[in-house]
Amino acid sequence: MDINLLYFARLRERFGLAQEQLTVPEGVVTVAGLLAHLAARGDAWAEELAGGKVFRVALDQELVDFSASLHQGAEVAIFPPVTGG
Amino acid sequence: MDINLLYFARLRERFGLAQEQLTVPEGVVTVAGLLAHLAARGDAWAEELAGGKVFRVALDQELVDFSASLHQGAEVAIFPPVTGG
Amino acid sequence: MDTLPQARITVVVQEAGFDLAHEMREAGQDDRGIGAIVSFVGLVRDLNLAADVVALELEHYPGMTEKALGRIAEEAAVRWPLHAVRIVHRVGKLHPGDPIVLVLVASAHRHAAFEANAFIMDYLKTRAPFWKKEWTPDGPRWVDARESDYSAAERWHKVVSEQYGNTDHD
Amino acid sequence: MDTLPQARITVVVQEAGFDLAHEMREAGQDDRGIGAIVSFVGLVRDLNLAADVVALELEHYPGMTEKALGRIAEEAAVRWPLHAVRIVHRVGKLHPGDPIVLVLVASAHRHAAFEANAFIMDYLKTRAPFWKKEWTPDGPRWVDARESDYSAAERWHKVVSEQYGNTDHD
Repeated sequence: MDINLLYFARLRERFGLAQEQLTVPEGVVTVAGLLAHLAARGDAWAEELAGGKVFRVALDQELVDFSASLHQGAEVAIFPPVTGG
Repeated sequence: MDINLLYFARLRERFGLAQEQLTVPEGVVTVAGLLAHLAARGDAWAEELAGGKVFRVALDQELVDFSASLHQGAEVAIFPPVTGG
Repeated sequence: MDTLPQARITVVVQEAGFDLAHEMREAGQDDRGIGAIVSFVGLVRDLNLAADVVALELEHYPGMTEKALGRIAEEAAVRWPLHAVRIVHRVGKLHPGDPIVLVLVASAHRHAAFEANAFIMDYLKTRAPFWKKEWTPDGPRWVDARESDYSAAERWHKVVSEQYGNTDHD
Repeated sequence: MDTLPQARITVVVQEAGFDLAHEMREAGQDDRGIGAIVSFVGLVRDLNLAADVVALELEHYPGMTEKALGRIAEEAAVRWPLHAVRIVHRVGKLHPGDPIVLVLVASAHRHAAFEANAFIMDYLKTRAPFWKKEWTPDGPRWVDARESDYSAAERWHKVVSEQYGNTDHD
């Protein structure tokens, strides 16, 4: 399953990455699974995504909780709590 | 005791009068007393001020209830419920 | 809570229209502590008017009007942490679509600005001496006051703002 | 309740400033059923900023932002009888005193316009993907989200508007 990953704001800077195409490994079917997979990269990825820090996930441009299911071609964005307005 | 009476909107038209100087008779000391005195003029005065119709009174440009005391030189305005904004 | 300057209060009753952009600039003038400006513009609408109404005429009680509006604005500035309040109310002849009233409230906090503005409008509707007359081809008739406006003003006796102290607007 | 036209919803994200008078005209355009227009303007304020902050920079998630704002506006138009909603949110570099966001709500009823505008701002603060970064002479730092903004949005789950149905604004 291939997905398009986007990072914003502080997370974009921490990861040094605004966007990546990712082929999700067999067995990763939810946002939670994807986050665990990314955290396994270590360093900033582990700190930000598995270190008790608060962040949000949008799937196909909708905020979702981590139990949401991924699908082929999904756009998944990970970002800090928003501070607009 | 002399007071300055003002009438606005529908009441001004009903009474055919925007303003009058009035020497209040002995014994009339409150707004309620003044209203009874004016209602005794009959016709529109009785209908509007003693006929169960709703109106407001301002004393020296402050809304008051009918128990308020008059004083020499008071400005007393009688008008319908307001409809601004 | 922030240290507040005295709220700057301006009240105007006029026949002319008003310039919202100008009023916004005046409210924000050199005050970098303002995070939120809420404006209310009331318009003459024709839904409630009978089909034959061609104009609305507003009469007021000169002197008392300015005093009543100023007092309502001051009361709002006591209840909420406001930087500026501007009220412009028109009188004279108006037509459907015309603006009648502008209430503009500036605060550091958005909930304070929203609540104070709604408070001012509710009190203006019940305590400021304005009267509307509808003009029709058959002649004029006075608009009756609405009971709902009085209950809207009443509710402020009970309202406690729980938010404005800690929901700043940057 | 009046028969309502579909609310006219406009959402814009832009670097440029906005013209409030123009937005008001667009909201009121040929719609004589509108009695109340409430506008919210959020400004960059310096009270909450450290003394060394010289500018604010806003980043957003193009595509999702417009979708999220549009959905919030639609949700408001379901909850309250609205004629028009216009949202303009700026991105890029801003300075103290600069306007960041405009939310404009037009309705027949003043309480509907006030409440819907406050609702939109509360949801915008928690659900629209914008992020603020403060620039200082030592470099930039990201602004943290406020818990109070989340509780402000939460309260709308409980709020029931008791007024808008019968407190028209003429």
